[in-house]
Amino acid sequence: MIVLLILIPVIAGVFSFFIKNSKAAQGLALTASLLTFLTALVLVTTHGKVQLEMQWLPQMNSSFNLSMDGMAKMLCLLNAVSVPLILSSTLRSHYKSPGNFLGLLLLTQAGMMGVFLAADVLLFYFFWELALIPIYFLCSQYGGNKKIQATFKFFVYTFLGSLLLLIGIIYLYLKTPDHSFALSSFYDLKLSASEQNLGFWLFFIAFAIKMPIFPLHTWQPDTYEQAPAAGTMILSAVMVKMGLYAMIRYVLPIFPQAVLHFNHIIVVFSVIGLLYASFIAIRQDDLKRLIAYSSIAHVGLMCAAIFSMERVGLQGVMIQMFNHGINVLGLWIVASAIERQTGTRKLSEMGGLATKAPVLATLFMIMALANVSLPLTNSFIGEFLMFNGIFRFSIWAGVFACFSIILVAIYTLWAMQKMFYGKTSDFTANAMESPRNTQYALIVITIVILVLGVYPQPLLQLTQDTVQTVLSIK
Amino acid sequence: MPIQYYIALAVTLFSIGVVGVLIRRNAIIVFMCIELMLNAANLLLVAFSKTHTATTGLPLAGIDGQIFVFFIMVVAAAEVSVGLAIIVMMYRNTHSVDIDFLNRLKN
Amino acid sequence: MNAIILSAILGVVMMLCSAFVKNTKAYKSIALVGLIILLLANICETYGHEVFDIPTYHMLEFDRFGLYFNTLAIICTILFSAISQREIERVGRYVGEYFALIFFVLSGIFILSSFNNLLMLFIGIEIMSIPLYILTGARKENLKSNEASLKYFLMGAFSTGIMLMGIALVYGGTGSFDLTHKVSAVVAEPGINQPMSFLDVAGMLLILVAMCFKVSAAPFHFWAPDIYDGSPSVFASFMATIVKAGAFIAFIRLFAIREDETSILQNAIIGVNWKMLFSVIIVATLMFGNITAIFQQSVKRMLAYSSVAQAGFMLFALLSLNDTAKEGLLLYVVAYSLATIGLFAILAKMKDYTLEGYNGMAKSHPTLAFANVIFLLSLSGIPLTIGFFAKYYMLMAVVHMDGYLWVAIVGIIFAVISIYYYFRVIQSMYFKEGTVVFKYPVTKSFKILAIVIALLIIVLGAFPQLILNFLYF
Amino acid sequence: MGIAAILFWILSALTIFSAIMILVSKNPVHSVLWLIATFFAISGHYILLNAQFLAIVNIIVYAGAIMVLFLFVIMLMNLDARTETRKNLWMKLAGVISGGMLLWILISVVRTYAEQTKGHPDMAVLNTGTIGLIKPLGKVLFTQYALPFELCSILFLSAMVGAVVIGKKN
Amino acid sequence: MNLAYLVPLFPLVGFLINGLFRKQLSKQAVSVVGCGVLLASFILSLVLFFDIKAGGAGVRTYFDFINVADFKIPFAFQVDQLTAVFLLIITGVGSLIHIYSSAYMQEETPQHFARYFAYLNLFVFSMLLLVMGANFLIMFIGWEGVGLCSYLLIGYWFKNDTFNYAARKAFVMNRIGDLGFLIALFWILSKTGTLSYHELFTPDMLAKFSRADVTAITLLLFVGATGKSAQIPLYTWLPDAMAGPTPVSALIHAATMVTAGIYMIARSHLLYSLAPFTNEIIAIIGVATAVFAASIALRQNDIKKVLAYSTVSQLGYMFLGLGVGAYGGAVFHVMTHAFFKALLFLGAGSVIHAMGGQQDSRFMGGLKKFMPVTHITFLLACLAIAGVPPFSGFFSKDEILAAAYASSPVLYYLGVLGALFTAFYMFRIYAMTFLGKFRGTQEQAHHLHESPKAMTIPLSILAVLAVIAGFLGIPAIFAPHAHLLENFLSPVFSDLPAASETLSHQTEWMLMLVTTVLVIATIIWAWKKYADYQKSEQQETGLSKVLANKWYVDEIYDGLIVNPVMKFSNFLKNVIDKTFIDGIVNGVGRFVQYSSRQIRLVQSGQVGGYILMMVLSLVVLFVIFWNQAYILTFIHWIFK
Repeated sequence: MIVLLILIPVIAGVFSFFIKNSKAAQGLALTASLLTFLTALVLVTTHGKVQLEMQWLPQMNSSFNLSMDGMAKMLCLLNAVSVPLILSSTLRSHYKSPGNFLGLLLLTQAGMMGVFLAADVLLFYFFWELALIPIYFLCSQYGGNKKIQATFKFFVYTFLGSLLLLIGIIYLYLKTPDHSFALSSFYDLKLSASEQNLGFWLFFIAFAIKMPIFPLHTWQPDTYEQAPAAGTMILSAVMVKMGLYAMIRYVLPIFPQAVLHFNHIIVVFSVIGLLYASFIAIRQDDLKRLIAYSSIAHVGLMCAAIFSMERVGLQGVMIQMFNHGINVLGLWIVASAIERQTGTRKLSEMGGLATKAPVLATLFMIMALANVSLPLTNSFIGEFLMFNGIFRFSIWAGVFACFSIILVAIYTLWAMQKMFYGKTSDFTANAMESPRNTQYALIVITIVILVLGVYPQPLLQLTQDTVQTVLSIK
Repeated sequence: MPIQYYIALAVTLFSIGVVGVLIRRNAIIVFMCIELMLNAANLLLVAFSKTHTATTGLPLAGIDGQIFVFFIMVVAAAEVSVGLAIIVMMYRNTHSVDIDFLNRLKN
Repeated sequence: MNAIILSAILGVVMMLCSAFVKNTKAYKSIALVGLIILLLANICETYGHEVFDIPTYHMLEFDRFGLYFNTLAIICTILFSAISQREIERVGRYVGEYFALIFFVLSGIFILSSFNNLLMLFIGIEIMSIPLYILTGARKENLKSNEASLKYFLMGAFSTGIMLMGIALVYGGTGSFDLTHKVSAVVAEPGINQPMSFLDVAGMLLILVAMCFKVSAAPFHFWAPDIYDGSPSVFASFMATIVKAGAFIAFIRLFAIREDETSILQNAIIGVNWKMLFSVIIVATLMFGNITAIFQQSVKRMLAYSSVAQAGFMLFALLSLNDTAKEGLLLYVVAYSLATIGLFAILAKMKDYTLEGYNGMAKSHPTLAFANVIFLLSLSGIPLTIGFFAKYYMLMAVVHMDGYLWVAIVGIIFAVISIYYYFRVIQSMYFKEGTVVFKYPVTKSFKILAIVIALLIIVLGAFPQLILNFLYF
Repeated sequence: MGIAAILFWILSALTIFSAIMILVSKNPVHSVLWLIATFFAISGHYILLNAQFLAIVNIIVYAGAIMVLFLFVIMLMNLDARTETRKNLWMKLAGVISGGMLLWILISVVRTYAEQTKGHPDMAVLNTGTIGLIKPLGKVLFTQYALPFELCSILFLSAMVGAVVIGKKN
Repeated sequence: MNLAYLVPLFPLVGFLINGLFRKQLSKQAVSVVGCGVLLASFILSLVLFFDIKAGGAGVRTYFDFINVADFKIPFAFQVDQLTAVFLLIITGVGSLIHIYSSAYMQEETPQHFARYFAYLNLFVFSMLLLVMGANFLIMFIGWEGVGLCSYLLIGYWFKNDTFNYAARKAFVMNRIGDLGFLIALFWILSKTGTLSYHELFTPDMLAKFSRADVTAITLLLFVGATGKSAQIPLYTWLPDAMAGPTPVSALIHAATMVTAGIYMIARSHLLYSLAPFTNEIIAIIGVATAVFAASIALRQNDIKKVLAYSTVSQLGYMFLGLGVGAYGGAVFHVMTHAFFKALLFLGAGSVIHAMGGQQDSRFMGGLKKFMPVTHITFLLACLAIAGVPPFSGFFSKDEILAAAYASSPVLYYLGVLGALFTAFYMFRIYAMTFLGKFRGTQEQAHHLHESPKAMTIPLSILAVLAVIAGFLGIPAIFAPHAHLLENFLSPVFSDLPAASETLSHQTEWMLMLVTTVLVIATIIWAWKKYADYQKSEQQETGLSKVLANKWYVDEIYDGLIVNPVMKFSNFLKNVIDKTFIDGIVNGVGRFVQYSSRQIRLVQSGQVGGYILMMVLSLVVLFVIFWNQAYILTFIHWIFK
């Protein structure tokens, strides 16, 4: 059952390459993604760990080992939810050779599924890279004017990270007593302080680039700006979570001492990044870049909370991973809908859309509020817990991190005001209400935002076991 | 004769060969200097073969060195045939054997 | 032994064919059949069935590793000749001779994969090199081809000189050409950690330089780009892949057998080992190969530099010299050869070798573009291609040694840089508009072969065990 | 200093002198002749070392066959001092300096080696021994070294094929 | 008590109905729903009030909001006396304002009309959460919720960018306060692990705080309060918030939301009782705001601006009360203020309605005869706010001032000064609006009319309340059953230490007398001065200009905070991010390309050159090999 999560998108993706007809390709992709979603739903609701172990590379002691604990369940669900939403929201957009486009999208999904599910480090690395390739092609083929350079920067950046990760993995693999890639034997490693420090940085940089954390972030705004709508969505809604996921799954349990040794500096950097990105977002005129920096800020917060090593903070990160994915997905859907309607991404050229597209305005308002993590939206719980964790870790870090809530309000509302309020401009004068499919996707997101904002307990409970495991190893 | 002298002589010849390769432009002479390098190696091998006979005291101890020299000569002959053929082919096309003009392929 | 002699015989057969068979189309079929026979003979030998039983006096030692390497080399050659047969025919009139020379080269490679004596190393290298000088110059009216041939010859001969000097010095230091049976002339008392004599050290250094030249390791790589660029694409492909692999096997073999002496060199005056030297060479090779490749506009020349860069990775095996390294080298040979053969095969069909020539290939020839992508991904070491496992083994071999992690890190930095030029081709093919002009017709069977190689890369990328298992069973 | 030693020094001086003359001669034909002279001097060394067979082979094969081939090619191309181009001074200087550095390095190897073996230096025995004669050499060559000997035939075959491919007019 | 959850639920339902079906519902339906849910809430609140009066206070837990191992925050309501009072104010005044709005907003299209009511209902819901929450987190939910609704309603007319700007300013300013609030919550959590009042406000838990903790927490909470309740230094949003529809100003920016800070401090009075330093700060800030805002109001002409500054000023009094420990007095003032300020705003709204949107009192005048009901009720409210006995403001303000006097006479004197200012500006604006001759355009004069019933009835009700509400807190010197409200609230505040010194009756009489006399004198002066106001083109100078420009506080803030932040952001965006960090990243790429161009020159094509390189490399390799011990040390040093 668990392997279906990977298999369905792979098969559908490969098939989709051979379909020329746009409608048929969309139908196939949508069906496949819904099937994946159903599978994910069934798996998420089953109790306890779901596992699968198959032989793969016996000589290397690496097996095709998938396992699903709380965190994996949650992220798989996110992944499985995102793709149908993305598909349905971009249903009307016209791409040349849609079969390829959708195929790449589905392959990306499969790769990310694998990342979340892998319980074998080599397998994890495999999927980690595999998720990268289709998204690279997707973004370089269908993006904006500077797509090739921007995407390539992204690719090189992450590839550098993943190769460092590879060295780290090999390094640890050779330290395991039985030379095994099983996650459990990595957990059982007894490493000396210097080994931990080395391994820690090798792993950390790889994940930090993916997340991305402050000085390593510059690929992100460019890529988000240039990538096609669906690419951006999948990148920021799910792929960014890969870094966070891996940080929790690998860095914290494997290098506990190194984490305790370095977490001060990392928290400081994350908080700097959080404020830094927020400040930059204030002056962004490009809607996509604004969302990108906002996303960097949120991720910085999550990273800080991870490295606070506080139970509460980690729990916050857990649900925030899901929530941020959902919210940012919503923001991107709106952004792309607006871009399609008005042909511009510049905030200074928009205005007055609330009269033209009241439904979109209302829905975006809710997304925006979730972005500023207003209580009773989903991200409030996460941020509250995370701030709390950071605060327990260090009062000053907590205080500075909290400053972001002011900044996020400034830029989010600024964007809201510039887009929807005021008078219409030349660009927005002929704008219309967003199409139905976009609205449906947004409504689903809105419902998730509100429901989880009021009753986050299911998600919290789902991920409790992971937090328990991660912290108990310390 | 102490072997050092022979080694010194051989490496000197070898270096002269190398210098020749470096400072001459005529492909044939460059090739000749390479032959000189080979001969330096030959001389050294023979000298060593005699040393080994002396140190080990066995009657046939150093003979492999001399056999090797023989093989070097054989191979050198084959190499020369091919090399000269190539040089001639080049000359036929460009009417020059100047290696400094070989710069169509670069960067 | 089977393979060496049989390939020599096959070479003669091809020679005779060119004299007696008038139909040039038949040559390639004969060659393919010959190669398959060669393969079978080699496999027979691997499992203990020797056809030719000749006393070698320990000059050749056939071990599993060497024989298996032969098998892989033959398989690669089969793929090579299958996919590039038409281009070989187009090089010049002497098709039979070309195949004969290829067989002779193979026989040299087989000697190199089993030598145990410096004499055999020398002869093997020469047997391998001399036919290549000719193949390089096969396009006789082409000035570039001539130039490449002469350059290659002069430099090759020079490196032979250096190697011979090295062998002479080693002989002076050890008193023997045998790699395994050493009678030291310098230090009378035999001991476990017997230090090398200085003559030996200097000699090994010179041999190292000559071998570096053969595998195109920096700073002795300068010939490679020019020669690959100047020679006919098919032969460049052969030289850059199978021949280079053969040189590598010789290199590894030489130092693996002498490892005990070279690695624990506890001399009073020279207190450190060879690894340092290897590291320097590796870093230099990676640097020259990768950084120079970035600027190339011609894909062919880029591939030449890439072959230098890949040699840098293969040298990791030399640095570590453990079992992982050997397995890795096999994988690397396969990965690198498959990908490069494929790339060169498609390149050879094209009119314009520059990057612009590739523009828009995804539109006009999606299958070939897809195959190219797989080849390039494999070269850059992306998972699910065999190239990943090749790099992975190499890195693992180096990480396994204490104190050389930095080499691995330098290696991956250059691997990232290599992405730049490999992906430029992908970008040309997929993201840029243009029309691809082929000089020679692209047949269906050619496409199928390209796809087969690409799929092979993927399958092996998922299950590298398919290769390695044969090393042990 | 015995007669052998005196001969050694004279031959060495001759070898090096004629080797240098190869480089400095402007006329390629002169270079060839100086090279032949060098080979003769080296053959003298061989005789001094009691490697008579090699001495003869050296003269026959190298000085006789190979060098004649060279001479032949040079004459075929009609190369003489007038057609001979010279590298510029800097390149020459660079060549000499790097060659000198190589020499220096290799000599330093010799010196270290000499230090290492101080007290009991290895001697190349002059004028004695029978290993250089045809009989023992032949025996070894056709027993122990039969395999490489045979393999050399491959080399020759390929050289032959090569010469044909390259040399034949289209 | 069992029905407590229904109180906020009704407005929520109203919000959902009005919000989701805004296209389908007619205006009547919308106003029925909007007002109906509020009335229902009000009735329930009344029921609750009596329930509590009978001793039914308690906590109801509904579900686990956040439950993570050792970290539990339930979704729970706590209803006690304090809550009950606020419930009544919110739902009561809220209902009246809803009714008023249904007439006031008639000119809007149905869709926007529904949007208005949805926002308003949402606001009431949030406010109810704020006061009913059984822990700080629920309070925070409401706290942010009301901020949001305030934002939405200020920017209700979203086509006007100035209004949007004001809305955003309000939200951001509130957020600054929320930051303090939030940090305080984290502080509390990290010390005690709970946010529930009934767990937190126990001696055991409170003992976990050190003195520094308490001071920090209380100060931070107070920062939150300054944001929400518009105190120095975060008050500037409130005057700008007048951009919203006038009923909104009445409900949110006068009667309810802005008193959230007072509620919060009153709720956590036990903490504050442990932090005397904070109390001093609160008192000082309170009185400073009271005087400062009042001084600005002296020279404002916009009728709503005057009322806004007046609100700020009155809130300052409440904080003064809190600071000096008169929690009952503060709550009392909240209540009376809610009545009279809502009345004032609604009256102003009525005037503006009649004037067709004109808010500048310089262009009004003489409206007395056109709008009798509005006039009367406005006058009553003015008397109430000015503190003329026996109107409600008198009693509540007096109670605070008396407590201030007991604490420190300086606070008292300043308080009285503020009261005099209040009297002056209120009657100035009253006089300018209702007395004298009409100074508007001809067209406006034609349209002048009394407002419809739906507006005047709430006015009347509020006027009655403004007049009589004071008797709920009548001091002991007047009546036997004094301090009704405080007695009712006493269970909440009973755990406070008794006031150290109480004023003697004599002093109290004297203080009252002095204040009353001064206030009446001021009123007469203002009446005289502005009864026959004429427009003059004369530029204002000196202090009066400074006052008219609000002490230039907005400009100072812009110069000191907003612009530097924007500049800093630009700097980060352009210099640090684009040039520096991205520059480094791209620079690495460019460097590689550059070195590629250079290194490839080595590949000269000359065989001689290649061989030269080989020989040199050979030499270098030898040298390296011979000296590698040093090199290795160097490399290890680099990679260590």
